[in-house]
Amino acid sequence: MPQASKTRPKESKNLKIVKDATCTFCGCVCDDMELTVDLDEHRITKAKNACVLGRAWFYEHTLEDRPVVLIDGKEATLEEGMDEAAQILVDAKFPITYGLSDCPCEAQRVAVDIMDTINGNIDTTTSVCHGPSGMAFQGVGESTATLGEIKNRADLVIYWGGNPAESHPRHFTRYAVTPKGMFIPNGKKDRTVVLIDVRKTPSTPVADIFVQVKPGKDFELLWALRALVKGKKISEDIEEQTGVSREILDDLVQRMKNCQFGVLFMGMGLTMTRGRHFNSGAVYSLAADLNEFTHFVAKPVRGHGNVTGADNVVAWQTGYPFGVNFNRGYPRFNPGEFTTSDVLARGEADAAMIVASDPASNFAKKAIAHLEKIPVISMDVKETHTTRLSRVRFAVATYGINTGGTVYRMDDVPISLRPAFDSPFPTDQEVLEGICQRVKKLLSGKKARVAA
Amino acid sequence: MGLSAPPFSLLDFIAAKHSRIRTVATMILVPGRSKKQGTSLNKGKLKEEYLTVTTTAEMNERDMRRLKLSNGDKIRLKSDVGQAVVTCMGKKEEDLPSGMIFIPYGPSSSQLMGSDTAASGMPMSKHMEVEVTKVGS
Amino acid sequence: MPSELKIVNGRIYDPENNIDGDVRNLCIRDGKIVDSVSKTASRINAHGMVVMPGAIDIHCHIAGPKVNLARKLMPEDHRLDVHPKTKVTRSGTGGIVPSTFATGYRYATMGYTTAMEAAVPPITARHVLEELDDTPVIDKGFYVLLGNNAFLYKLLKEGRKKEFKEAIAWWVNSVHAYTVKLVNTGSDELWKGRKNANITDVNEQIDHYNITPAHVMESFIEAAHELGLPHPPHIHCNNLGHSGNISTTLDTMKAAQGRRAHMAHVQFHSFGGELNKNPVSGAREIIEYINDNENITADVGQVMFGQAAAMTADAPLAWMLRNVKFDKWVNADTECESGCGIIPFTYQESVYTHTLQWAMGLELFLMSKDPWRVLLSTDHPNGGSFMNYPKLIKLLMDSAYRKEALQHVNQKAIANTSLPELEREYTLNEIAIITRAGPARALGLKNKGHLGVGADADITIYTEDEDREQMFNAPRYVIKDGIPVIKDHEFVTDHKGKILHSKPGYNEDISGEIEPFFEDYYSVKFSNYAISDDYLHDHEEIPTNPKS
Amino acid sequence: MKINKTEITDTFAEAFAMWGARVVITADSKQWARAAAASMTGFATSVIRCKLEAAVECEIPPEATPDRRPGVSVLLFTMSSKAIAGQLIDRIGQCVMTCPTTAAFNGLESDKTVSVGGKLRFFGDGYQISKLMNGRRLWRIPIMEGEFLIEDSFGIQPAVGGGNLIIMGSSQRIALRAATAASNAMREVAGVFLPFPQGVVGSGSKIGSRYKSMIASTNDSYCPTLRSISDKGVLPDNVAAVYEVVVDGLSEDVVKLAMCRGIHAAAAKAPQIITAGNYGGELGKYKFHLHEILNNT
Amino acid sequence: MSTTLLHLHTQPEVPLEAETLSPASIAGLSELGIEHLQVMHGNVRAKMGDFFKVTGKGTRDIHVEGDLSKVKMIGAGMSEGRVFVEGNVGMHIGIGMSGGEILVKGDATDWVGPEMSGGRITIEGNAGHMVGSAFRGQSTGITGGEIFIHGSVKNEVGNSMRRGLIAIGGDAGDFTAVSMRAGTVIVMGKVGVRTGAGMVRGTVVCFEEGSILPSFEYSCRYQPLFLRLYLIRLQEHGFGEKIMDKHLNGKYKRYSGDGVELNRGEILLFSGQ
Repeated sequence: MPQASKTRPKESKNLKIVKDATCTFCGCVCDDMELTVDLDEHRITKAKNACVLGRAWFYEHTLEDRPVVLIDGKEATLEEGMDEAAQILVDAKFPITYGLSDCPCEAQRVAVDIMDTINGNIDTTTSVCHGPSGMAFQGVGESTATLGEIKNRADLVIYWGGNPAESHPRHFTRYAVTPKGMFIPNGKKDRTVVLIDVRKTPSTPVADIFVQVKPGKDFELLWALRALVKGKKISEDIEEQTGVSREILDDLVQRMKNCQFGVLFMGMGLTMTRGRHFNSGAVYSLAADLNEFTHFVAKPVRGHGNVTGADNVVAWQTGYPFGVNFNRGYPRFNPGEFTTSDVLARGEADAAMIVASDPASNFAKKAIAHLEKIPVISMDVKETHTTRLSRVRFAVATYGINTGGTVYRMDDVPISLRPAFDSPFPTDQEVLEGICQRVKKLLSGKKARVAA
Repeated sequence: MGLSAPPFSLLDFIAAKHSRIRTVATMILVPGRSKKQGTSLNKGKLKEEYLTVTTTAEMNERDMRRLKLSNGDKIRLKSDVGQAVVTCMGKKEEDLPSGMIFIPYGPSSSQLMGSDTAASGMPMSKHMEVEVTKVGS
Repeated sequence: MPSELKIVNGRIYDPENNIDGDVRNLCIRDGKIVDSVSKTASRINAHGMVVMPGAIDIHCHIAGPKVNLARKLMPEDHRLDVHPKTKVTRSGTGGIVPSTFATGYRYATMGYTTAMEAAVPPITARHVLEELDDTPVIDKGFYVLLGNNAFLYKLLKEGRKKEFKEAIAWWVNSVHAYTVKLVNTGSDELWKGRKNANITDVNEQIDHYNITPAHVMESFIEAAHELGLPHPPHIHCNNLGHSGNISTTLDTMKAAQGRRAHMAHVQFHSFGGELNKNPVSGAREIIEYINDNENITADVGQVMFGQAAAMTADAPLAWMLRNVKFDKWVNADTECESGCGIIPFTYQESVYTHTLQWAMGLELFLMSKDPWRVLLSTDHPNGGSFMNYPKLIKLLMDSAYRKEALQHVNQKAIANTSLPELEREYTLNEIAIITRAGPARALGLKNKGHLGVGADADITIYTEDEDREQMFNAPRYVIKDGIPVIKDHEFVTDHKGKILHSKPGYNEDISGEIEPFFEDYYSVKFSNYAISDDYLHDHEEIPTNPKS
Repeated sequence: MKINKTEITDTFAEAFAMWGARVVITADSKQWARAAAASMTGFATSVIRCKLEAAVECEIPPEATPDRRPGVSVLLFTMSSKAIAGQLIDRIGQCVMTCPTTAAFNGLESDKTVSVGGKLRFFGDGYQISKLMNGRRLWRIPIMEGEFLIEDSFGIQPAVGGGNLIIMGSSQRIALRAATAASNAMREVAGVFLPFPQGVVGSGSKIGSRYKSMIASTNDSYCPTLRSISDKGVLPDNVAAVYEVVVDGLSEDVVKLAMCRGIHAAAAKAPQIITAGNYGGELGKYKFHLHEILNNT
Repeated sequence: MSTTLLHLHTQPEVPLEAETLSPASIAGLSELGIEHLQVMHGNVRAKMGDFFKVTGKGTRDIHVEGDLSKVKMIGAGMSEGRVFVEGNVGMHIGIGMSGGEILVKGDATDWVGPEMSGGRITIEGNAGHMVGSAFRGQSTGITGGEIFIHGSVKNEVGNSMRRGLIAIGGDAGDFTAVSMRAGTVIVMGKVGVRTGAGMVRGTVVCFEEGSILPSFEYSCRYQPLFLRLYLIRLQEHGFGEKIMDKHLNGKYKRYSGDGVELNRGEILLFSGQ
């Protein structure tokens, strides 16, 4: 990363090496980083083993000169910020919390507690990432595996609708394509890699077989594969429909049925396009069908560092993975009804607490317009469009760089973080705990919100 | 062994439906991640690099010729719900199918995205139909 | 200031101390049972009430990755059984796999104060500890799945018994487990490596390792004995659910060679008959072996009619069930360590096998000669929810109720059991044994399961009721660590239980052996694998009793 | 009592309790609906030998049928509620399903129903499809011409069988003319049918026989040729031929109405006597007194 | 016949969950009693009277007026009676309904009639996604009843439905009758893509040509007699303008599927006389 190295200062003497640190930029959550930390400059100067994205993550998260708290744009103390935030949440009739994918589980647990206490609504970035895969999972289940199992055993690796070379660069090299494993002694030579996408991407060269599907026809292609795997007929115009010839499909089916251990990785090319959860469901179903012939698993390639942790925390505390509403004093789940994009676009929420995410730049216009109308509390390590429109904004320390805690890799494997250097900013967890205590105090005794 | 689907042209298909072609065309916008988007994001979403990355759209060179566009030209993308002006960059024909535009996720792609999630929580973030107009060089 | 409490005039059932319904007082100070308390101690008048130690679930699945997958899998089930918050407790959802908070509270509302999560792949143990920290009121621990561990298999293949033992101890320490768990030993390699195959015999060779499940199980039993783990290897036998699996179960118990071993959910392993034909009950053969062999403890894994969920590290079993009922199915392979399968399931009175299993469980209970060693469980949620325990207790205590229940089930199945002839009724003392004193003894929990001086003040007080289901469904008081958590059937305070774990001693050198294996075959760094003590929060180390 | 010149005997028709069902047959054209109905009601004159009495009740215009196609309503009666299902299954299966373009619908609302489509569906060999519309379950059975549609359940209700008129004339021609007139009038009444060919019986029977194997035999009392031989001879001298018009109906009232209309229609053709058959009131549940009918209907 | 009139006088600020706005809850109550019925305004317990002016005591029939697009669960669990709404309605109208009738003279949004087992819901305007559909995770959607939408709907109409009739006068979105177990969905306008995906049994009828998944197989072009019965019934329920003689007498292309499932379902595409 030449740009970053240009801005890197001359090495000072007060250096620290952190071994086996974890990168939380993407869902790969690689835990083999060797960080060189300049303790005087409060920055990471070297991140051995990191990919291009990881290096940017480590190098760019320095200590910025920002106020810890701004209320209505004016600097305030942490206590004032937490007081104000608690008051906003308690005053609201339909308060929401959103984000949470870039903070550790310890913070996520407090966020759910707050929403349980105030009978609010909690949702994570899962809903606009692999939420549809979560819904598909609820419909058909999933055959899955930890990434180490894929490294050790997978001789057929299929990526569908994803571009790991640019979104998860080490997915190929650390987990699924090139590494040698217990039963894959020669690494990539022992695997067949298939890439299915609407366009050629920087990931394409890694594939032994590239299948280009017409945009928006993934479901049809998956469905045709399912039918063929089950020995059923498919319509003759399949190539016209999907852009993929019958010969390619037959070849793929044979490879899938005959492999020793197959894996289907799915990207957001499936979850974010027409069909959404049904696309994911088709992948899960295809993998399940294939288990009649061999061992086959399917996995979403999840995005943010701890979005999987968010799913897990929200699920164990409420029973549901995302989009959970506590208005009635117990959790309820209904994507589309309680998911953030929807409650904002419909103008339902009357206060929002945004933790470690940026809906004001990622959401649809209508949703952003409503966010601009209501009191927003935000916590982020950097300035974003969301922090800019917030009434109360907290500048927080960066997880994995300044703070510890637990994160879950995309395959649900939990990992503890090793912070590199201290930050003067509070952690998400500390801010959330402060707000939680205040909210509980405001709602103690007779004012306690109970079930209705 | 490298099997590959034959090239096909969305644009040709769409062109048959829309008579006014040349400088205006309806195309499929596919926002996604890119390395540059990922690295610039770490610098800050309000920083110039991120803004540049997320307002640069890739287009098949053949489509660009047809629309009389050259690298660096500004185009307006217009969807049912909004519009955004971005810079266009050419891609080899074999790398990006005709009729498709790729843009890294960011505020521009969000502007074009509808809010309907079809009861899933997920807005249609990829695969949006947009109208492309040249606005300047 | 010490917190003191005195429970007066209750009828006490404390089998460990040979107290069988005597009216006595109990004194509590700072969470422990003591001889006496000061006059200022607060009092509970338990006149006419039944006082027992808090109950202990020796085998359930309540926390961790597979449980959470099952939670995520069944929103439709949660929807029908919400768990509203109160002024002092958190909300959640129930159903067959409740959320963590609901799990803790619901155990407490049935008088349970301790529960052991029975199957945890070590790589996900951190997750389990996080969930257990969010599981209120009860004390809890977990058994770590090592019976299909690739590294341990490698050591056994190489005949390195000493290192094998050290490595087990390293693992138990590294993840803060209570004891080791073996599930369908040897099956993982066939499941993952041989296109979903399964081990069929304890003497079959396991691919790549030249060892057999019998050898693996023997080695674990021996190692655990030498390490002096408070609870012996907790074994889920091979061939679960297959007709004729009693021979496998008997072979497994014999492999213990007189050493302590715990047979999990033994009902599922008591199938007579021939493979691939309808099973018949083999409960008598199994229970007679257990009756005669004091080294064996078992929990029954009773099947209760209604909603259940197969949730198991036995992936081939879940696959078999999936092919019976094509519904949602989860499989989850854990690198080098375990497999997992999940299927929502319903036990129906009308179905032959379901009734047979229900009856087999009851046969095991009713033909057991030593309640200390045949313990109550439903293998929650595999045989049904733990919420069924009061009903199960009524089935054991009330033969008229049992006879009535027999009318509504599959009669062909009943004909293949001896249940109609069994007239036995459990006494309150025996119930106290199979739900309290017995599990405590089997687990090596010296401070639990009884009410003697020094015991943990985990106490339940029931209003006596002829209808035992009603009685055990809603204790009047539940006292955890000396604190009344439930008073007059309602929560009056929230409470965090603690983690119970053991720390067998071992030679640190073993990590030098394990580390290279990790670098080659795991996807996480060795140094990031062991779990720091931060995850233990409130905890208690249960001492080991090493033999060497 | 006399109407015109015809003597109406003061006697009663003795009728029996039966169970009835109504099948609405529709088809692409009237002709095919009629063909199915004719086939289905063939050999259905008397329970004595046919186990079933059935006939077309009426034709239904397209606007009044469930599928807006031409239809025919058929009534079918048996002696027991158990017997009716089998008859419906056999006759719809053999006579309606086999007939091009037809469908069979239940025409009786009743709490008591029998499964008909629910049994015939097995003809579909596993390919049959069930549809439930507004509480009615229909079966679609794939057949060579397309699909045969039949309702799952048919309502059945208690009914009346064996209402009759006996018409005596001074000549066979006069008697038949009167009987035919009666038959035509009676068939206009909804809810009744006349099970015999065109509704007129030329060979009425009595119960029993001198032969053990026969449960019924010729009604010798009314046979003109036996006037002198039979000791029971009841025929007046001026009677040369006798016809019976048998009527079955879904209720006593409709049978009465039909008989009333029949008497008047027959009387208009001036036969000698109109009377009715009975067994002394010992056997049947219902008694239809001719005078009472004429006075009260 | 007397009715109870509820007139919306105050627009809720956040979603109002009003499962008590149902004959099941108001029957036999006085005006005051009805006004005191609990509703949930976001996370705040409120009273019916805070939002509605009530006229008349509780009867089997309810007449509601106002823009109720933020009011959820109207007619919840009703087994008899009638709810007549003059205006738009919010989510989950008729949830868990087993009998009676709901008539909405406006638009509805997502989840019309979830967990329905009987009765009839008629929406004169448009509706949103998930009309007559299962909630996520449920393998069975509605088990009976009729849902008539005179306007258009969006995705997943009749998802996993087990029984019942859903008729759409206008267009339907994607995944119409997805995972259908049985029952009938009739769309008189256009349908989106992937109709009947994963259907086990059941019937989807489309008046306009639509795309067919590769796992469905064409079987014939014929006149399905049973369909006439459905169309006649729908003509009698206000779909007279949409259902013409050609639809009654014309031919339909039959596709059987879904091949990846039991293959006992069908899609019937109208294909002219």
